Amino acid sequence: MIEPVQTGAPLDMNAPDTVWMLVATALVLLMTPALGFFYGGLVRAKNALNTMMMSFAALAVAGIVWALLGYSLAFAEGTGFIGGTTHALLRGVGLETRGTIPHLLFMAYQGTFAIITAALISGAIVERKRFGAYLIFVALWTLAVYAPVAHWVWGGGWLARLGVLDYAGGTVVHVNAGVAALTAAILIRPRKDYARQALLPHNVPYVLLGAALLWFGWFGFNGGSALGVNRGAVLAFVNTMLAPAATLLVWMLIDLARTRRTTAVGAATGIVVGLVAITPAAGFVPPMSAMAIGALAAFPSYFGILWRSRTALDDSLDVVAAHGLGGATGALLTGVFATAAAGGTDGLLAGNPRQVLIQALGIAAAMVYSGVATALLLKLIGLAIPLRSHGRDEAIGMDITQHGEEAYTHGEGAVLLAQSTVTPHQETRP
Amino acid sequence: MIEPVQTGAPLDMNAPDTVWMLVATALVLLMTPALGFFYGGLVRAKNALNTMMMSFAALAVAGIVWALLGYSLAFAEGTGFIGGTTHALLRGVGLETRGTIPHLLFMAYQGTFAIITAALISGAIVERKRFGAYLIFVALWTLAVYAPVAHWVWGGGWLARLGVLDYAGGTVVHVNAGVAALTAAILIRPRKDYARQALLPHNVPYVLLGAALLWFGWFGFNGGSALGVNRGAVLAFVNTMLAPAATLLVWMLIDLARTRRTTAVGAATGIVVGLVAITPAAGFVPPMSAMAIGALAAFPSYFGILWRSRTALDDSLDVVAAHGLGGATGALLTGVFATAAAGGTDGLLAGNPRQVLIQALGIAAAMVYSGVATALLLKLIGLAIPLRSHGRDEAIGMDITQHGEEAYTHGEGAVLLAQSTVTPHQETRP
Amino acid sequence: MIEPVQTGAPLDMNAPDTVWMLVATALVLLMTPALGFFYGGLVRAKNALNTMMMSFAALAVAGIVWALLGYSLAFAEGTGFIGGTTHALLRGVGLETRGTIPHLLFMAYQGTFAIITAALISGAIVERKRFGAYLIFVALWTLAVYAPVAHWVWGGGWLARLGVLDYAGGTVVHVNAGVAALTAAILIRPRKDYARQALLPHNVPYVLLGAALLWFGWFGFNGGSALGVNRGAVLAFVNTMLAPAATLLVWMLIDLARTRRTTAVGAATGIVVGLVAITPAAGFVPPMSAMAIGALAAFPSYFGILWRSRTALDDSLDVVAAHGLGGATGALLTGVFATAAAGGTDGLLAGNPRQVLIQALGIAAAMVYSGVATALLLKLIGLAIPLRSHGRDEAIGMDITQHGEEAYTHGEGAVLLAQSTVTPHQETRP
Amino acid sequence: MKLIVAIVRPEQANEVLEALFRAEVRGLTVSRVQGHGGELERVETYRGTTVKMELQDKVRFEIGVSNHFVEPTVRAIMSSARTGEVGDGKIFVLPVERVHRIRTGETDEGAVTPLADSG
Amino acid sequence: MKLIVAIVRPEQANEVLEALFRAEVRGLTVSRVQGHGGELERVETYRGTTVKMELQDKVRFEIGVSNHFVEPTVRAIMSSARTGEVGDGKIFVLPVERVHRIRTGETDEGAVTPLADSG
Amino acid sequence: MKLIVAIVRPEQANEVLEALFRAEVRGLTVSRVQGHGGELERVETYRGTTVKMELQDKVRFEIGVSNHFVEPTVRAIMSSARTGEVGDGKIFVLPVERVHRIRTGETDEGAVTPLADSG
Ligand SMILES: Nc1ncnc2c1ncn2[C@@H]1O[C@H](COP(=O)(O)OP(=O)(O)O)[C@@H](O)[C@H]1O
Ligand SMILES: Nc1ncnc2c1ncn2[C@@H]1O[C@H](COP(=O)(O)OP(=O)(O)O)[C@@H](O)[C@H]1O
Ligand SMILES: Nc1ncnc2c1ncn2[C@@H]1O[C@H](COP(=O)(O)OP(=O)(O)O)[C@@H](O)[C@H]1O
Repeated sequence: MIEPVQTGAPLDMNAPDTVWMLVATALVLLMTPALGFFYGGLVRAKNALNTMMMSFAALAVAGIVWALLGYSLAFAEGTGFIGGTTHALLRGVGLETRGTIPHLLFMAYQGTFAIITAALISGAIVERKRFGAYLIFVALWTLAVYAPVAHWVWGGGWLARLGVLDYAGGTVVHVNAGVAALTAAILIRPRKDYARQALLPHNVPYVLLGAALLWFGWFGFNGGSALGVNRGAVLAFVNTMLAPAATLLVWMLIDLARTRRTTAVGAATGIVVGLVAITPAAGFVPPMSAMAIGALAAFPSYFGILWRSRTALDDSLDVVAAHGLGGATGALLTGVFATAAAGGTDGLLAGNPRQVLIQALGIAAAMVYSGVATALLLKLIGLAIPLRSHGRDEAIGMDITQHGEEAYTHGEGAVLLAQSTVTPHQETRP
Repeated sequence: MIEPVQTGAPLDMNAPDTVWMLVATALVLLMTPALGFFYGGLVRAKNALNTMMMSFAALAVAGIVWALLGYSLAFAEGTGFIGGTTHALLRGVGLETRGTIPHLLFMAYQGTFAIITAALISGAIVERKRFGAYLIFVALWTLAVYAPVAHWVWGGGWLARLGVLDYAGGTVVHVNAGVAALTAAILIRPRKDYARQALLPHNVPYVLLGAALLWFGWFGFNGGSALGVNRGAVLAFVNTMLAPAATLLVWMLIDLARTRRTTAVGAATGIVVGLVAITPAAGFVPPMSAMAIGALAAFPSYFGILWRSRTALDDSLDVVAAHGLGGATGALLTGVFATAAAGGTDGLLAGNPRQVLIQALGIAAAMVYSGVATALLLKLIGLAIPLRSHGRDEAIGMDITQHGEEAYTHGEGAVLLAQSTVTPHQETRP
Repeated sequence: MIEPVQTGAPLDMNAPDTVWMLVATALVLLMTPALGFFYGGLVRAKNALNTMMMSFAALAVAGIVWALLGYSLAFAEGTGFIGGTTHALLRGVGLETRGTIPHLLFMAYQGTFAIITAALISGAIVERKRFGAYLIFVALWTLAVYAPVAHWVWGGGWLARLGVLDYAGGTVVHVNAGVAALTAAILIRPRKDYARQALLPHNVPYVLLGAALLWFGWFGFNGGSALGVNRGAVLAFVNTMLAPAATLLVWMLIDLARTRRTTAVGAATGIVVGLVAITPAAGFVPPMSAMAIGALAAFPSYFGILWRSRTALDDSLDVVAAHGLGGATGALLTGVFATAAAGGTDGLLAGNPRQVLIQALGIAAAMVYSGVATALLLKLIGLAIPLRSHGRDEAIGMDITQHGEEAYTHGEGAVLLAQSTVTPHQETRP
Repeated sequence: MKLIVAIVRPEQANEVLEALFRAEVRGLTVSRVQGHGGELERVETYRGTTVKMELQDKVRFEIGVSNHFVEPTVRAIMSSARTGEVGDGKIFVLPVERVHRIRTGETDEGAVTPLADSG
Repeated sequence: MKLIVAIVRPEQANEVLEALFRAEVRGLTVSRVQGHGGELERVETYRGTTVKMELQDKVRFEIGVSNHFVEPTVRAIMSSARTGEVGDGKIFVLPVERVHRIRTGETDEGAVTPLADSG
Repeated sequence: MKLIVAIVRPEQANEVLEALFRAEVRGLTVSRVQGHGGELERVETYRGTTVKMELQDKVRFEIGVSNHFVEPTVRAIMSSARTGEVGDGKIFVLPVERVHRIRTGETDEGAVTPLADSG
């Protein structure tokens, strides 16, 4: 533990920046299990584990794929479209600094983004997607879709050069995941019971727990995107507190106006939408604008969800409305509210309407690429193995059929198997 | 993400202090959802969401109200009684420093205190208070009660000048919320079933989860009250680890002595009481004294709860005994154990008995003001709209009647409505 | 709150190091409740609270015992075998620095390790151990087993001098707890129903929640073991992200290969095993080696669990296989993969096979001492009071018999007692 | 021998229990069920999904009694479970052919009479 | 008076409910149960423990009806609960001696006939 | 045709299940219930609230059998559910008028006899 070798080692890194990025990385990593609870509470009990496992598995699959190759594709020198393979297998990614923090930490921090982006998509295809196909999808999608889009905006790619503003991933993460979710929901088709039966959340407290931990982790997501403890970090952090508060307030008011009741599932959704919307703008707008963005962003997502659930599109947990629409709204409003003084480029309100167009271009580019590439990937995987379960298995539930487990068991009727070699209790004198 | 504008910006703020305060702010923000779980587990299943929503809604209502006006009333230049409106709408609250950290971050950190203080009160009125009336109450109470009391002690107001010691809010947060809870419990009257039926916790693991996350967050609450990473922060932090450990130990021992069994609800309560009690003293007393304070504080709250539940006072989740009594005990013991060496003023044991009187005065002032002002606010709101539900609704449960949701649903007997425009499954070929 | 005394106080401590260690300490503290959920979800509902309470109580018992004496026995000047009593009752443990951080913080950080190590053992004896006997055991074990072993490796004791590498506690924490668990499981004997009935997890989402929070906290456990923000901290941190990801991936693949299904309980277990295995190596190996260690460590623990459950050894929650085997595997692989360049001593692959032997010696020493001392302690306590419950109580469940509570109650059939002095509702006009 | 099955409101369950104890009914089994009757349906909303909840929480009592105990048992339930509002529930009296007490092997009357000593 | 007890698949429960409403059955009680029949057993694994799950989730309907309502009720359940695969469940028709409506004290036929006004 | 309703201890439920399978009973339905009998009451404490818990967890079996199967079924339950301590539970045998197998429409005996092929 007390290791003179290390403590004595030359500290080229900036120490406070590094502390903050360590904390931010841990916070963002926590967001993926948090998402598992957010999503897991929204499905039926018989699919709770499967839904949570989609997030937990992303930690393994996207995490490893990122370290081995994805990071390099996103952040190594390359073309305007994709990075190179210089950093594959973490070559050249060590404790020397990138910016003011160790390169390795930068890689890890970016990895947590790749993980959660892949996990976000799962909300569109829960309660029916086969788990094996999902794992393969996550691996390929991280490399073929996430890494390039991240490169475009944050790796010095063509959107960065165009001047697209995306502080912490409105476009790279949320629009990208939202469009992939839309594509997957269409290709994988609705659940057998969709629009015939009421498919209700089995545990709303889990949804609230997930939302709370997402908010907590999001301080690292937005605040850490400053890559150090600087003015941008503080601004992004505080905006990440204020914007979702505003969205939550407006969401509750719309709920009240429409049904005379505020819902808890709505509150959890409102928090997430607010977090999504402020993500692209976090370090570019002053706090009062952040509240405005939060408040405005409630509307498209709220009514998007209402509208979607009347269509045949079984985007089961409304990834499109919450992340796709929320991210796009945030990205556009970044072009409206950003100011050079706050740390961005001047936007519409500061007299630069062009920025809104640039933002729209960024969104459109991510949409087209993510939609097409996701569809191709799914078709490809679908050639090799079936993407979704049989109707029969869907009725039984994915936990039993995909994982051989139940989230909540009692033990009645469970008979031990293959335990013939076990000596029962009375003989076990040590 | 990689923003030369920011990273290159002049860093007038102290970087390590700022990192610590970013972390502390995120930690304190997490406490409010944690409180939602602590409280939510203690109520019946039919009121679980409503109880959690009281905490989650405070994040929106108190959070926004604080940014718009409350912060200014508490911390802008003003009189000894209340601050001014200089900082209303966050005017003049930017990235320039206040102390050693950005002013904006200071505002946010203080905001998390305002939020949880309001949420604490909800424990006294669960399972019956109408949600709309609660939202209005939170908004007004934050402005009219929390902000002035915070100003008295931390904003340079009259109690600060008198020399009242309140490191992280024993008086401002806990006594204040405890007395408001008492007032609200009396005015809103007991639940219909109170003292007739056993009203039992529906999910004790949630109570433990809430207590654990509260403890975790409280490191930011007390440790962050040093407003930087300094000797006070470290001392407060370590005391926040030791004092609740001592309270928990003593609480389990009293439990054992009284009923021969240690209870889990008791353990969770003991942790919170210990955290409350060390709050005013955290950065003013040495660690051995912190353990003593923790140990001593178990007694009034333990027996306070026992006594309360034999009265007609339906302070449903014992906010008065845990926070009111716990906070007052801690505030008085601060006057006993504080030492100038540790960072405070010398207290009784260091030869300055006067400090105990000053502490008592602080407590009394907060009690009187909070009691009277809370009563007035509730009467006022009561004139406009009813404060509590009908007995009928209470029997059905607040989740269904106030939110139109249930915490745990199965789906049997749930028939889809207003879905006539939906195309069912078989037609949905993409 | 705004305390000139403190903020002005001389800052001999290194500020960024101190911030990181504050954060790390809070993170490690959170791991013990997280363990409570991990374990609590794995038992039957009738034992959920008892199992969680075993973790929560360790926060009180081990925490207080550590501050009063254990810290001194582990870290004060002493012999090669045990430290002295110089720091008993925290004498001389103040805000002056130890290394670059305040001594008090170092004590607190180490305390969080003592707490969780004791709590880990509980997994072997759940659903039958009497709670009073458990509390006494935790107190004695922390002093008589944990403190000396910690001293050997981290307190400058004989294993440290031999050159044993244990970055964050593979041997001190995990092998130690694993062997103690083995001993306790043998002496306390299997559950009455063990190997006759299927004893299934009652709430797998809690298991996942626990695993997620353990992972989150483990960043402090491993990253904080650098005792400051330095190259070791960053390396340990990133390895703590990559290694468990690799273990999780391999675990899912073994699951798939064996049963054609990935299990959620398995995923949670795999995460923990990966965290355990990287613990001794965290700051000593490069990231690609960390992934290798994570991947390799899946095998012994996976098949260890399979094998154990066919024996008469009722190590109920597989502490031996997950922590004992996982820790030993990690400690040995540290001897294989460590490099001086990364911060350790060169290991086998860097041409120093001797290090593997040194590691094995460290493991063996901890095993022998922990096994013998734990057995003696249990025998001793067993002389005074019974260690386990009657079969009858076991059937009813430990929550009711040991704590007089149930985790999940409805209220039907619960009749209020001893409430004769309560005035019922209609009379309660305030 | 009869088996009395009663469906009542959860809020009244404890009162029914006490009324039964007062009526000297000592053995009974209770379960949580959901019922549909004349009660107003509830509307709930989960995001875009609005549902009509056809079922209300109820508690089901199942009580084996000897013939002369039927009347007092039914009366105890009727009086303690009634609120007068729609949804109070139903009582069914079913014929029983045989009853066994598992512990002792006693049958019929003996099986449902509380054993003074052991109880 | 009869008491109809039907065990059906949870996936079919809502269809059964709707079929009963269409058949003018207005009062019924539902509970979640687990059943064993001819269905294939499931194997589940929890760490080293592999178990055969003998019980499947089912939903139990309990419906008190007057005699001439037995046929339509049984028919409604039969048609809505059937999938044709093993595990569809059973219907039991039990004799009932008396029925009481708790709210009004009505007995027998009156107790199970919906009250037009109050319902 | 009879319907056998048995209330047993949860700890014995799996043994009862196995005993029934050994006795060739193949169809049954199980639910989690709570019961009150002669058992000692438990006292629980939640903060200041001390309560007497009148109900113990039990498991309820519901088994439709043809007449000649009643005896073996009752015997299987009696022997596997008995511990000899208060609280072992009760068995009720109820007359059944009709049984239907939903899948095939078979009635009575046919409905409760396992179908060799499909099972
Ligand atoms: N025919 C029936 N069979 C079984 N249960 C019934 C029947 N009618 C009513 N119930 C049960 O009784 C409850 C109350 O019935 P309802 O008709 O609403 O009350 P009321 O008798 O006051 O009109 C229902 O929710 C249901 O559980
Ligand atoms: N004899 C019986 N007594 C009580 N319940 C039964 C009986 N037979 C079947 N059931 C219930 O019906 C369900 C389906 O029965 P099963 O025999 O699998 O279906 P099928 O009638 O299609 O052959 C079982 O899970 C169980 O709940
Ligand atoms: N008359 C009854 N009607 C319905 N259930 C009963 C009756 N008597 C007992 N039970 C059920 O049987 C369980 C055990 O009964 P109890 O009288 O304690 O046992 P014992 O038969 O050993 O004296 C009770 O908890 C209850 O669920």
